[in-house]
Amino acid sequence: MGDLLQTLITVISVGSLYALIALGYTMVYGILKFINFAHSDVVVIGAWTSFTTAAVLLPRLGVTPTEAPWWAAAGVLMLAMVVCGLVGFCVERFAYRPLRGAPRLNVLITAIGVSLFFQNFGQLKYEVLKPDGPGKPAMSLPFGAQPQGMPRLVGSRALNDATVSRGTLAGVDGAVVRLSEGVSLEERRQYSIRVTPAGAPRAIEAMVVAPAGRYEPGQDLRVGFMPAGAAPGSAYALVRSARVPIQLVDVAIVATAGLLMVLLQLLVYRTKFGMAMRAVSFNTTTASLMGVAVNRVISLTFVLGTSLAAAAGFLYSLKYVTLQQTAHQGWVLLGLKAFVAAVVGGIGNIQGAVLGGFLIAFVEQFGARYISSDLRDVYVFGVLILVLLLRPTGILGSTVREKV
Amino acid sequence: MSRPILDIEKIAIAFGGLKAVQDFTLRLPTGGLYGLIGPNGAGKTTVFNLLTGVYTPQAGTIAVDGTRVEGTRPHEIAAQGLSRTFQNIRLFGLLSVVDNVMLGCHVRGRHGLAGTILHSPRHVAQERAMRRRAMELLSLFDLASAAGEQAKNLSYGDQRRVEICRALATEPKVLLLDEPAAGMNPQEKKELQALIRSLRDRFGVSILLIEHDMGVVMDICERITVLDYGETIAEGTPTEIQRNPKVIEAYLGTEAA
Amino acid sequence: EKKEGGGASAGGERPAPKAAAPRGQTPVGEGNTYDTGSGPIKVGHFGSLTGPQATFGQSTSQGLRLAIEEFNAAGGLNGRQVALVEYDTKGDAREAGLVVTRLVNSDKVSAVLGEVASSLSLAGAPVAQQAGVPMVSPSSTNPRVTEVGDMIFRVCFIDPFQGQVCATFAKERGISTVAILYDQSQAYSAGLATEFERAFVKLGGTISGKQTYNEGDQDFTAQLTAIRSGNPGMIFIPGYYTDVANIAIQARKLGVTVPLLGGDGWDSSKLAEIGGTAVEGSFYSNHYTVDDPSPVIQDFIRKYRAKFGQVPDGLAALGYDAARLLFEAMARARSLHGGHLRDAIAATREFHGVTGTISINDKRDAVKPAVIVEMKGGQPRYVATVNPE
Amino acid sequence: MSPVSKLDEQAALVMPDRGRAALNALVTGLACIAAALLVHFVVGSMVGPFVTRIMLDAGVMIILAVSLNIVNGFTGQFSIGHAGFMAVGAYVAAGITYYSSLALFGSYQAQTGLISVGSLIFAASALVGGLAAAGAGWVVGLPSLRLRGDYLAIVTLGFGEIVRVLLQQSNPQLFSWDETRAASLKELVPPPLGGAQGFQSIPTYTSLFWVALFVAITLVFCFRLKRSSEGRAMLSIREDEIAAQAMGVNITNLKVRAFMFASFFAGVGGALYAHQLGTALRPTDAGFARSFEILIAVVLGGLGSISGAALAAVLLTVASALMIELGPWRMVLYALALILIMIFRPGGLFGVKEAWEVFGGLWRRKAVAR
Amino acid sequence: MLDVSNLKVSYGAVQALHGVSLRVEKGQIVTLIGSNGAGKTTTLRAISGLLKCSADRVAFEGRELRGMPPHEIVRLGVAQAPEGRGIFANLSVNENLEMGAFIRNDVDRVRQDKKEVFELFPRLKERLAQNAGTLSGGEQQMLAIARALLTRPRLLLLDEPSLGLAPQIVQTIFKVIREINQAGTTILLVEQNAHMALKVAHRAYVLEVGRVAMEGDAKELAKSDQVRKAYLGGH
Ligand SMILES: Nc1ncnc2c1ncn2[C@@H]1O[C@H](COP(=O)(O)OP(=O)(O)OP(=O)(O)O)[C@@H](O)[C@H]1O
Ligand SMILES: Nc1ncnc2c1ncn2[C@@H]1O[C@H](COP(=O)(O)OP(=O)(O)OP(=O)(O)O)[C@@H](O)[C@H]1O
Ligand SMILES: [Mg+2]
Ligand SMILES: [Mg+2]
Repeated sequence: MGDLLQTLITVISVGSLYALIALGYTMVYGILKFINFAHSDVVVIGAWTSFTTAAVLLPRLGVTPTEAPWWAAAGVLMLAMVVCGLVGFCVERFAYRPLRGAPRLNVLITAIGVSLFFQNFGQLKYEVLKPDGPGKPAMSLPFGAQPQGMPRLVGSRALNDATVSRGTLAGVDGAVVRLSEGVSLEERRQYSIRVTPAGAPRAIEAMVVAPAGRYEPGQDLRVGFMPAGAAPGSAYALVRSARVPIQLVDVAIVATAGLLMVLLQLLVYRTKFGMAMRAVSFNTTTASLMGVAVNRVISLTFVLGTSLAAAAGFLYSLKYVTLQQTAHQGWVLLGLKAFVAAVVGGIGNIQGAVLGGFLIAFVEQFGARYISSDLRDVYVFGVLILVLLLRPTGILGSTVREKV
Repeated sequence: MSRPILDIEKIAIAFGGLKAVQDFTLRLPTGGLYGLIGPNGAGKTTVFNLLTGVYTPQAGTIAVDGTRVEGTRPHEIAAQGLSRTFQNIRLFGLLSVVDNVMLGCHVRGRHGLAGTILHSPRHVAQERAMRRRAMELLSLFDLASAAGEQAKNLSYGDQRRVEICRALATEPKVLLLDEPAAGMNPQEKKELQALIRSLRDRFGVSILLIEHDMGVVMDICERITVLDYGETIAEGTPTEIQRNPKVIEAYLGTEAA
Repeated sequence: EKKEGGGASAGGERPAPKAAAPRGQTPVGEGNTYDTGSGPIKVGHFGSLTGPQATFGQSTSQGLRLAIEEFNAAGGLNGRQVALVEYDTKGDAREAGLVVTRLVNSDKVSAVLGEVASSLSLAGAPVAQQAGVPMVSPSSTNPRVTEVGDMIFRVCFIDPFQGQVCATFAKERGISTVAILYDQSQAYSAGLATEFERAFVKLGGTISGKQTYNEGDQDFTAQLTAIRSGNPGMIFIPGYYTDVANIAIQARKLGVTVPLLGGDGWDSSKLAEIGGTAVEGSFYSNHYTVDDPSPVIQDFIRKYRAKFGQVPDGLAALGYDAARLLFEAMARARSLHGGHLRDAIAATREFHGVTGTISINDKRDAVKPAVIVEMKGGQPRYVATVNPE
Repeated sequence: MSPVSKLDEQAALVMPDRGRAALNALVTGLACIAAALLVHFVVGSMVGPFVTRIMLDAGVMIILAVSLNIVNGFTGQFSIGHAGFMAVGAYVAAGITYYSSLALFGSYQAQTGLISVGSLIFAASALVGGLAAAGAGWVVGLPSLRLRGDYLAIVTLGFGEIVRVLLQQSNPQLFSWDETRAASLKELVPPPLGGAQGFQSIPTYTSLFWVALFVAITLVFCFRLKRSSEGRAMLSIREDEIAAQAMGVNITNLKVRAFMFASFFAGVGGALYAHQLGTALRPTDAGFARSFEILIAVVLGGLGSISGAALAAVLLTVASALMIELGPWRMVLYALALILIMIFRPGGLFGVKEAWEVFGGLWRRKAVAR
Repeated sequence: MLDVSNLKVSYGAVQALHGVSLRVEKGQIVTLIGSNGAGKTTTLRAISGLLKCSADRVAFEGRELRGMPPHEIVRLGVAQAPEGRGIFANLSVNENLEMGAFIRNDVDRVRQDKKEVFELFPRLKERLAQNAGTLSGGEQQMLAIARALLTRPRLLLLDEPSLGLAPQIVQTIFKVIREINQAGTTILLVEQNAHMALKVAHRAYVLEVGRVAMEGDAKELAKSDQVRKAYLGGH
């Protein structure tokens, strides 16, 4: 039961990410009828922009990333969205627009070209910021071939953790602490201790590695490590993690993604711009005869799609912390699965993309958990093929037959 | 009278709630040249689509020269001897004109992979025969000089004629023409009329024709069926049709010639 | 020389320069590289400088560049400088075959260094072998690599050894059940997982569950929840540090507190940087430890940091060692002929590298100890040394 | 009666001499072999191993690109999973030669001599690999009956990825005949093709002769197909499916056939690749990165143009081999070049035409005049 | 109102128009006739800004249209019902009509105009929720004209509005053309059906292979032998 819930939580959070990325594929496909294979690379740019902002820019502004207030995170997200929007605009303007009206396969190849360009351009080295003194590595900007760890802008704690005891440290000896209160540690539960060293703005968390059992006051308790600054007298809280933890990051992801999706939905179905977008997607020439500024609509669609991708990149890096280099298989697979989601939902259809995102996440996670993790990608592509065979244009795709 | 070459008995189809064609019945005798008219959206093209297997009739039967074809696939129907042109020209635009017509011959050929790749005698002979026949047909339509041209580069009127050529290349028993005169000016229409008439004599095909130009229809058709809202509202000779008040009301209008 | 097969291959019937039977012995002096005795000595490197595995190739490249720089600064080989000819494989086996062909046949390098990934080394090795040019792989741990022929060497230990080391360590810690989580798309990971399992079962341990992931997977919740229900005493994760850091974080979030155990793929300063407290208390086997006071190691770390602004990872260290071992052999070799150089490399004993003291055995593999380190306070700390039997 | 004689009557009139036609078939076959021998011995002796290697790569690429052209160029379907078929052929063929070499010769070393038992096994295994791939092509071709355009493309892409994952699941390779004989069923099913570790030590039989021979066969096949009634029917599907059907073209049958032809040659290409010196097969060979490479060659050559696809395959192989020296910049430049070519030469090298149709309409005039 | 002078258009190497000049006065119906491929459609597309062209002048109410993107030309009051109808196949009939009113913000007037359009084409009202792509050819033609009307243009460009329509509808359409003209919309009409076109039009231009061959009062032209022979079927 716990496992089931856990897997469901993952499905929802991963599904939101897939959905966000799938939206970009779907919008571009809807309007220009081609698969924008470079879309996943925009996700990468979004993630790396977020990283650069958070790890390089914030400290220079005097904000410690791990203690950043929520608006700093929002700022990072905004910046990433703006940068990627710009990238999307340029790509459309300089790579795709000259090909308007060319055979679709050509545009597809161009998209592959753009994708290869981003992947490989990102691997060239830019040592823009020199090492900050010995021991500090040079920052590679904007990407780099070396993986990086994303600063944790959102605390890595679960909402449903329970504080089981509070007090002051009676003693610290390396990675062994003495608590002022007695505690019982249950089997197979994770405990961590949050210590606030005097003068520190925020608690530091360390994992308890002591075996389960009853610990009397004054008895030694082993923890993973105790950072400098923790001294006898520091306040602590002993936290027991939930069996099915609901991570703050996941909540942030679902909330942000949900908000963006609702906004997009409103934009497309409730505004004139949305109407223009749909008209352009059906017939560009006629749309222009109706007074629609076609190029502007297409540009804006790209900008929208890429900024959603940026948001996905940002959220993704918050969740998974590791930022792989630009050509890494992880990004490619992420893009591919999101793309599959868009197709399964019915490419060109906005609700379809969201539905597909969750469906793919569901199949992937439950398959990996309850069947076997070996064939994880097979489930995804298997579902793709199955859905297409049953409904050749995806679940919500419109099935218009050509009139003869 | 002998058995009709095309025997359509009460076919029907509905799209969702829309009854596009209902109880459509028509018997086309061998060598006949019949017309099908009716207001826009009456279901004329849909009848052609039902006959050629693009849509499957939800009721009724279709027999070509005694063989039932309803429910079979389009290429099988073509092989049975039913061929058509399209309301919006559907040529193979990037292929040459002669290739377009040779493609019509395809259905009458026999093809084996080994023969094709190894250039077996039968294959070589067949290829030559197809080319020769295609060129003969094109010459008949004064199109021989355009044989090497890509089909999409031809003018509209020429494209229409290539379409007819291609349909004839399948050696059809029945030829279905969907608005062949659309987009032509009166002069061109006159030429087309003569051409259609000659088809029957030269190729022995029977023809069913959809056309909005009453000049053309009344002039060349022996009998005419009128559709409105998917239903047959009249059937008869051109003169009868022209006088039929129902037809005048639904279709011809008062000013019709 | 025994004929064990022949040369109907790339060149077809045209007699290849030296169509040696890969497993046979290439006679001394019959390599196709001729020592001109002057001008720079060309050494080739093929590695994935771009593509999915760019991280590895670039680290290796930096390591061996440092070695070359040092060697040249110290006067080179009797005054002759070493020139590096480096080609990118994009992490693609076909490309690897092509660039090695180019290195040994067109560029006429004296020796080839590379690849990190065993499958790419396996693509390049037959080409080098056929051309009679020695090849030293810095970090391909698949036993098959050096079996390609007598020209192929390596400076790292092999999977069975490392698997054995990890299994023994786990057993000695009193762990009886271990779960394995490995990257099924990586030869390295899959190989090590197999060897560990074999060794651990042989020692009487049980494997409570075997889960896999693919290169590029970022979400391991499903596998970890499955592992959690098996209740193992340790989790063996023979993967690369980027994945491991993620796995550790997710494991901790799921309340999996048992120590994690891994191999040399973990070795990078990024492990602690990314993994943070989640990797605390985990163990891995490695070629060396950063906290080893040995001057060779500390010297290397200092110079590497000064040059590249990074803490060297295991691949950089192996690249460095591979190049240095090669130069040391060059100095001993009668000439730079493929055969002579091969003999010199094969005769390497007790070479003091950053990654341990290396001797080349008759299978052309490096015999060297492994160390076990523990992550403590964000640093790998020395725990034990395991010597090959 | 009728002024236009029907097809059958005409066919009877122009039936060529049987003997001459048989001779034609024989001459074609011999010409292929002669060309291959020429390339092998004459060209092969003039160039070094590096150039030889490029020629082999280019040859394999020609086979892949020209065969993909049958699906994407002729029938206008949209396959981007060609590498999946290639991998099927490669693994099947490699599995056969490798294990049969272990069984027959006790070693995986290739036998010497242009014609030996080993090389005959190799030729046979290449064909079997091709057939296996064709079988896969049949399976993948079936959805093409229901799916249009991009959706089909996505299914083929999914197919490639599935092949990749399944290959990863294969058992570890066995390295001697004794080991193989002693292997338990669990070690043999799924087949011992190396899994993620890759399939190595494949006997190196691929030589200029075999590559040139198969290139010749592929080209002859494709040209004759394109110039035949069947080929025209395929082209008509590309142009307009509905009209094609109405003209009596069995489009379902032809689409599936196109897939099978294409994947057969892809499988053969894979077999040639597998038996090259310095090949270690990996599951990623089935992935879409490789599929895209082939697709790029086809589009660059001009969809439907056989000579275009072949020329583009050669150009791409040579260019990428020459660009090795540029290091990491190479892929950046390649990407830029790709974008620019698509913008400034959208029809590819020759558009839908063949090289000679572009360079002077001589041939075409002759064809029409007949 | 519309003043085109020396308009030249090329498709790649093929020159379709070799210097066409024409004028449309406010309140008039001007028709452009000519055989297939004469360049009628090309002329309209060039005016609407859909094609790159060179010309001495393409002016609407004194404003130069060349170089202006199509959507701005529409906003000036030049609407076109294009050849091939250009309906949005996946939108419903109603949504197609809405698109016609895209540039308008006067919601109430739009509603009123829609009603009027339905009076002209009752068939459209019956098919309101149907996917426009499944309409019959004639229905699509009606939709295209209706949609163009909803732009409330001052100059309406119609490209073969009677193509493929039943005789009765053809009559209706020409009646409608006259009506909207009388209501104040200037019309440039391209037609194959020269009989009808010349009947409703004030002025006419005859296009032959990209050049204006004849021009003048519509009624007069209809009487000329040349036109009768070439375009009216030589009655
Ligand atoms: N696939 C379809 N789905 C839904 N409705 C359809 C479909 N095909 C045709 N219809 C409807 O069926 C009716 C008949 O269409 P059809 O094309 O047969 O008319 P038609 O008589 O050929 O008219 P026209 O003379 O204008 O070409 C129309 O109302 C059309 O909207
Ligand atoms: N997209 C195009 N590419 C190349 N040539 C074209 C294109 N469109 C039209 N043409 C050519 O330009 C010329 C004028 O075409 P246009 O469509 O303007 O004729 P039209 O007078 O409207 O004829 P119709 O009555 O058949 O509609 C023709 O010769 C035609 O072949
Ligand atoms: Mg119709
Ligand atoms: Mg026109």
